[in-house]
Amino acid sequence: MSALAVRGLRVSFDHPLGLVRAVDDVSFDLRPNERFGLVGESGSGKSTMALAIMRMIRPPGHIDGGDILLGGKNLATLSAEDVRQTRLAGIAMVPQGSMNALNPVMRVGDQVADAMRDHDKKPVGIGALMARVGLPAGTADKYPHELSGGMKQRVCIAIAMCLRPTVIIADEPTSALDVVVQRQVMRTLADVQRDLNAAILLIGHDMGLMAQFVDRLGVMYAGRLVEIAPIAEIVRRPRHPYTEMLIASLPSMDHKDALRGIPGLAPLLRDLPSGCAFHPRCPKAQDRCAIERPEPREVESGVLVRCHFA
Amino acid sequence: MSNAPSRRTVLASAASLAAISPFGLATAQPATVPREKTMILVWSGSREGRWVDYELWNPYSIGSNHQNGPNIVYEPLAFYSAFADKTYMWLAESYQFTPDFRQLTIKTRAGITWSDGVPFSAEDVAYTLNTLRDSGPKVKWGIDVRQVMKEAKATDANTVVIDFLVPSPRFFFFMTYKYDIGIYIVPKHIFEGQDWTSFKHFDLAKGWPISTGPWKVTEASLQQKVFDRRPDWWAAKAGLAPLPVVERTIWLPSVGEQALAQAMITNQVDAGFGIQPATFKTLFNGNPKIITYTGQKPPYGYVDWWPISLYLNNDVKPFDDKDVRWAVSYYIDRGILIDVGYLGASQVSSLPMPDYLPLRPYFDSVKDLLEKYNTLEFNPKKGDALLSGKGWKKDSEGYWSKDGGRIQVDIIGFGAAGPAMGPLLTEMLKRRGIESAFSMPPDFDDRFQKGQFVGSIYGHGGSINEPYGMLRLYQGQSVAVPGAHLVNFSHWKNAAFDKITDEMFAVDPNDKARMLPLFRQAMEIWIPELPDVQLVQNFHRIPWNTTYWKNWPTQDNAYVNGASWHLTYPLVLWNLKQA
Amino acid sequence: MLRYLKRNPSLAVGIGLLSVLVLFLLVGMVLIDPEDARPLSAPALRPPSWAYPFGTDRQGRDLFAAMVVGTPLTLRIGFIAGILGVVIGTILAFVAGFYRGIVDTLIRGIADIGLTVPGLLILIIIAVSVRGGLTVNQMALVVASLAWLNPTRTIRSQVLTLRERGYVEVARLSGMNGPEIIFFEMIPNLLPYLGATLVNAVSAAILASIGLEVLGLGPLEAPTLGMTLYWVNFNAAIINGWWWWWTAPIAIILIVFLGLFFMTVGLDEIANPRLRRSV
Amino acid sequence: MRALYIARRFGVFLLIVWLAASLNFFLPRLSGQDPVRTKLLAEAQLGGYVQAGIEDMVKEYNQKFGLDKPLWRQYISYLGDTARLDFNYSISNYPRTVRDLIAEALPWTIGLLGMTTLLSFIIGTLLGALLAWPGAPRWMRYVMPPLWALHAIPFFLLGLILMYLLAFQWQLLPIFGGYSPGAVPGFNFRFILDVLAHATLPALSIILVATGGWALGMRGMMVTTMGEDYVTFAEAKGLKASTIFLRYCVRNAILPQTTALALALGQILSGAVLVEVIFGYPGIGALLFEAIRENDHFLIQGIVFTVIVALGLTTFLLDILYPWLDPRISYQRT
Repeated sequence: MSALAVRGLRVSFDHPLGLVRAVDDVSFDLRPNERFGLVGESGSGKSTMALAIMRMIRPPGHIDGGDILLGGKNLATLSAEDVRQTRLAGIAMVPQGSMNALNPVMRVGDQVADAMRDHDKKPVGIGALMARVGLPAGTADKYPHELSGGMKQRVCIAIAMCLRPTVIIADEPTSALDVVVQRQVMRTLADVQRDLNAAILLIGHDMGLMAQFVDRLGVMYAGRLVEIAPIAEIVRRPRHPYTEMLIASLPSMDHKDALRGIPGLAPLLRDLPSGCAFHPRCPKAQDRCAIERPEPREVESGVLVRCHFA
Repeated sequence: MSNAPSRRTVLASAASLAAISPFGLATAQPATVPREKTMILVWSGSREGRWVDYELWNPYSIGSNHQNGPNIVYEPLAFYSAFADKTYMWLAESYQFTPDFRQLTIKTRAGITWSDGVPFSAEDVAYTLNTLRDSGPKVKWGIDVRQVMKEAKATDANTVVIDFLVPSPRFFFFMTYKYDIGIYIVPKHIFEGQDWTSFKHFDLAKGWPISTGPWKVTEASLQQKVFDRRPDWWAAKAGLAPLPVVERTIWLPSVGEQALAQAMITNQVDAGFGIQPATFKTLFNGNPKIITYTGQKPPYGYVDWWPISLYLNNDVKPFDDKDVRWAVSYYIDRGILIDVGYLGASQVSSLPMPDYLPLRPYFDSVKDLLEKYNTLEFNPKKGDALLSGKGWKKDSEGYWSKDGGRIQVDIIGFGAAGPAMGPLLTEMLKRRGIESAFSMPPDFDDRFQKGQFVGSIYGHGGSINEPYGMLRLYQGQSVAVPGAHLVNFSHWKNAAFDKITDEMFAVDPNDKARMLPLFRQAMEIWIPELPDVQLVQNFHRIPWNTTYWKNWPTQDNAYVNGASWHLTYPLVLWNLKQA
Repeated sequence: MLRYLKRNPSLAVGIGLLSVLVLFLLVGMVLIDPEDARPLSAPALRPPSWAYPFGTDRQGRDLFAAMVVGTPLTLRIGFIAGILGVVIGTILAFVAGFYRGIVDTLIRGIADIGLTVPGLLILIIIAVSVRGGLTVNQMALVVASLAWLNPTRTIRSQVLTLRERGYVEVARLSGMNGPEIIFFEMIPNLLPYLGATLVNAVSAAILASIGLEVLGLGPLEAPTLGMTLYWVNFNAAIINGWWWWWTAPIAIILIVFLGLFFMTVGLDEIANPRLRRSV
Repeated sequence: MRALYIARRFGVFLLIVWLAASLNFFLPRLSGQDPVRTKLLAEAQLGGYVQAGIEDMVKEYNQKFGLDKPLWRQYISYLGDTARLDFNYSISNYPRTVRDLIAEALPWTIGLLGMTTLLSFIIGTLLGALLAWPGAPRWMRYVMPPLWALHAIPFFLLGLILMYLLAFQWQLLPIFGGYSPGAVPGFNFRFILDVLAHATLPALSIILVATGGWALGMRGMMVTTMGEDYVTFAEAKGLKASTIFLRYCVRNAILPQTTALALALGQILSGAVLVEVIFGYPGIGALLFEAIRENDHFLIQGIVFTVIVALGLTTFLLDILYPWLDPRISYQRT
């Protein structure tokens, strides 16, 4: 059984010029203990999907359909209060490293404590928790602005693990951190995951980081999941032309803007090309691609691709 | 931060609104007096909404104003009612001038005591006058006394002999209480040794301020002054006046006409201050028991001694030209001023003195002059002719001009008369070709006195029962009064007129045979010159409530004028009867 | 434009209200004789009728004419003072915020201290030193003399945040000089904010002028809205039941302030789009 | 560090007080209006009679008040007196002292304006916070537009309208004054009720007008705050709505409001003029208005000094308290 199963998820936003579909018919499974990566250009819908899984899409956005199954519960249809209880306890999130995810006017320890308290847990063991993610003693009494970026991110990890969830969504947890700190934070995350026996959904656009960290990888393009495969398989043999181009640009992967290497512009979500959304940029595109939308196919065991020619 | 008491009060009131209590709490709570024995009045004293001077009962300090209560605390040598043309000898029993008016002997009444039990005597009178002379400009009335008085001596307990520097036939009348003028006799045993400029004479525990009169101050705070009747008042015992029926009178500071109207309609207040004519209809509708001097009919009041003029600064060209002044006068339709400015509730005034009974003979003596030079005439043609005659021509925009300059009358005003008439005057002048604007500068008094104005709406505090006071207002120079101060707001100068006025200074005002010709001579100069433009009488339009009190001084029963702020108000207080 | 207004109802309401007012003034100017706004041009104290749609006041002004003549005067005071205030404030704010250092300290200090002095004191001192009656333009200058303090402060802080933005740094590195950066980079970015500040300043200036006038310190003969209220108050019109005398000026003042207010709210939304999200 | 910070802040406070006090020394003297003459003539105006020797009296009292001395000497003695918190006599109320007059007026102003400012701050901030909150009750949407409309109205106009309706038409409340004619001040229920009744009309018009402003400001800050990452993360933490609302949104959005409140409280004294004059309320604003009209130098100086100190003190307190409210502001940095 999967730790998390997403089935046919659709998220769209109301816009004065029409409906914008940010996540379109996305399905995938997260196995227990697994590290699953999700890559895509910015605007490809990966962060929206993370929010959708947490049921945190705010108006004017909304989930249009699909199921989010977590340990027998469907988050897509659960009552608001039940969803709240499930957050952190069942599925936790490590926010983007570039975000100021911590309330600047509260001591960080309090920000762990209130999470526990609101889940009817006594706020104990915070010091141990901090130590567990490699923070020095006394950190809990500090304010966010007194911590470095890496330390703040560790605090976020500590918060994410404090209720021992089965799934952790990490949305670009190391963006805005320098490379050395990045490594350390990722190591901490890996340790925590092992510790908790949790599954991790790692979202990002840094293929290099993904290659080192995840077991399986999903590739998103224009709100759709275009390929899912074990990481070794993808690196060795990408099936989707888009994935292929991503891998091809790997030599410059240490660069933040690695994905800029792909010719053409990412499409506007509110004005998607017909058929396969990638066809205007695709070197292999044919007439069919502009008309017919490819459905996901399992071309090999464990490898799903959305392409007519894979 | 600023100082100890304020910090304390700040903290107190920050705690709750209810803590607003630092007012008059130190004083004992006055005993209750039923409403029907209490007379409550509102007076628009020096500050809106507050008795800033509540602890100042020394009437000579320049911060003191007799209008705010001292007028019923200190008794005079005599009262004078202009309406009844009657003098009431009071602390003084009689007085006698020497024929040359260089000495005055006053007999004071025996058997009068101050409220602290010390007998009143001639010493108090002499002390008051001598201290005034010595203090001079430091205190009120000091210069008036210093200019003419050499020495006051108490020759025995009931006799004061006053020696003058110059003949002073009006000195006793000057000391007599009427309107706002009179000498307050203060207790020597309290005031002696005190600095009159800052001594307050206030300490309720000691019974201060002490008084010979029927009123004792029992409470004084920012919000109210409470006076209680003293049953052992000497004048009641002596049969000079009845013991007042009013047992308590509460004086409240005004917070505006609208509040007064509301309070009178709801019977919270028995007497008001002078208000605008327009408000009376609302008052009568709201409370039919409210009356005025003229009942419920216009002008809702009586003529004050303060006729209002349009002053033209004679130092400013072209107003040094009497023809220009007359032209301005001819351009003013006084009917409109009364109908629109006062809603019909006023009267014109042909000379700068009120048409009081004792003054009528003087008016009569210049009747022909006023017919020839009608100071009230509205006649634009005559005005045009005068200006044309002096070479003024109307320019393309219809304004009178000469050598490229127009006639410009910028008028300043204040109080009630300014706004009531100012805009109308400028409008009338503009329509006749004279540039004009109206303003009410905050520093009106300063400008007016320094002569920094062109036109000004102001009154004349001059004559009541004989014309010298009025003439004095126009004197440009005086030899008769040593170191005389000059009022001369219009800056008009005429040596012959000055001489006549000086001559009149030494004449006994009761000597009509000499007074009338002198007045006639002065007016023969003054009227054709017209130093300022005559407009209207000043009215005191005071609402009185007959719900609790009657026998107010109305026109059928005009025992005195009814202003609570005048020195004669004690007469009203002992005449009031329960309704 | 119309489409945009649909999304920004506050701006639409604001513009709508002010348009109604302008329309009233334009129609009024056709219908009235401006002379009727002067005293003695009509019988005094008439309630509204066909001849005098807003009634007349105690001095015989036709209140309809007085409103048509007086409203633009009040607006003129507000606009002159408001514009002067914002222009001076903007210049000082940019000089202070951009060059920093001693200039900034000086300007900021002056503005801070200026704000501690009771405005009324300064306004009265100026009013006192103007000999003769105050004219409407002088009144505007009196109000303007204090109207620059607040804009200076608020715009300065905006300039300071703007300074830290990347594009200003880029512009500086690309060799633009100070005034160029201010004119080509900063002012365009601040325009919506300056717009909102201006509208705010205008309504503050109108408020200040009406306040002074109600206290009797305005141009006594001009039929401005504030002076009309002064006469209302002076004549105790409220308790005397002359309701028409004060309803018209109060209604117009309400329209002016509400219109300006909704315009600032609308402009704020342009300047700060996040606000648009709720309500 | 903290002590040094406080000392520096206090130094700035003193500097501002000195500069502003100097400004207020020279400003009233610029107009050239002679307060002594004004005072004496105002009396003549009331009494109708110009006393003999007014000019002599003017000279006498100008000498007494030191107004005949050269300006710089007046300034020096002014600074000395002010440092000792001695504000001299009030010229137009001689022999009353400026200090007494201020002490009498202050409680009224602080009572009325302090309470209404705090009340409207609390109500407005609460309304504004709720209004930005998606989970707020629906009726809120109907409360706000009228409040905003009221916010745009000059409060003295609202005062006039309320006065007409509540006091004149329906006679529910007294029009003017601090308490009823003849009421004896005292610490008793009837008197307190009377004071409250008299304060209701001005208070109501201030609260009705000011609340909208606070609500508007708070709503803006809430919207900005709710877009912050830490609020999103707080939601992801599965916090209760109430926790997010209070500890993450209101707690942060209220910071700029607090600054504004401190400034508003500091400006109460100078802002009181119009309210108090219109409603005949015996506070410091009415006192200042009279002082300015009569150009009573000493009284103006005393009141303005009090105002400046109040303002400076609130700013100073704010500077001291702010790091505590917002830990990002450290004592060292500013």
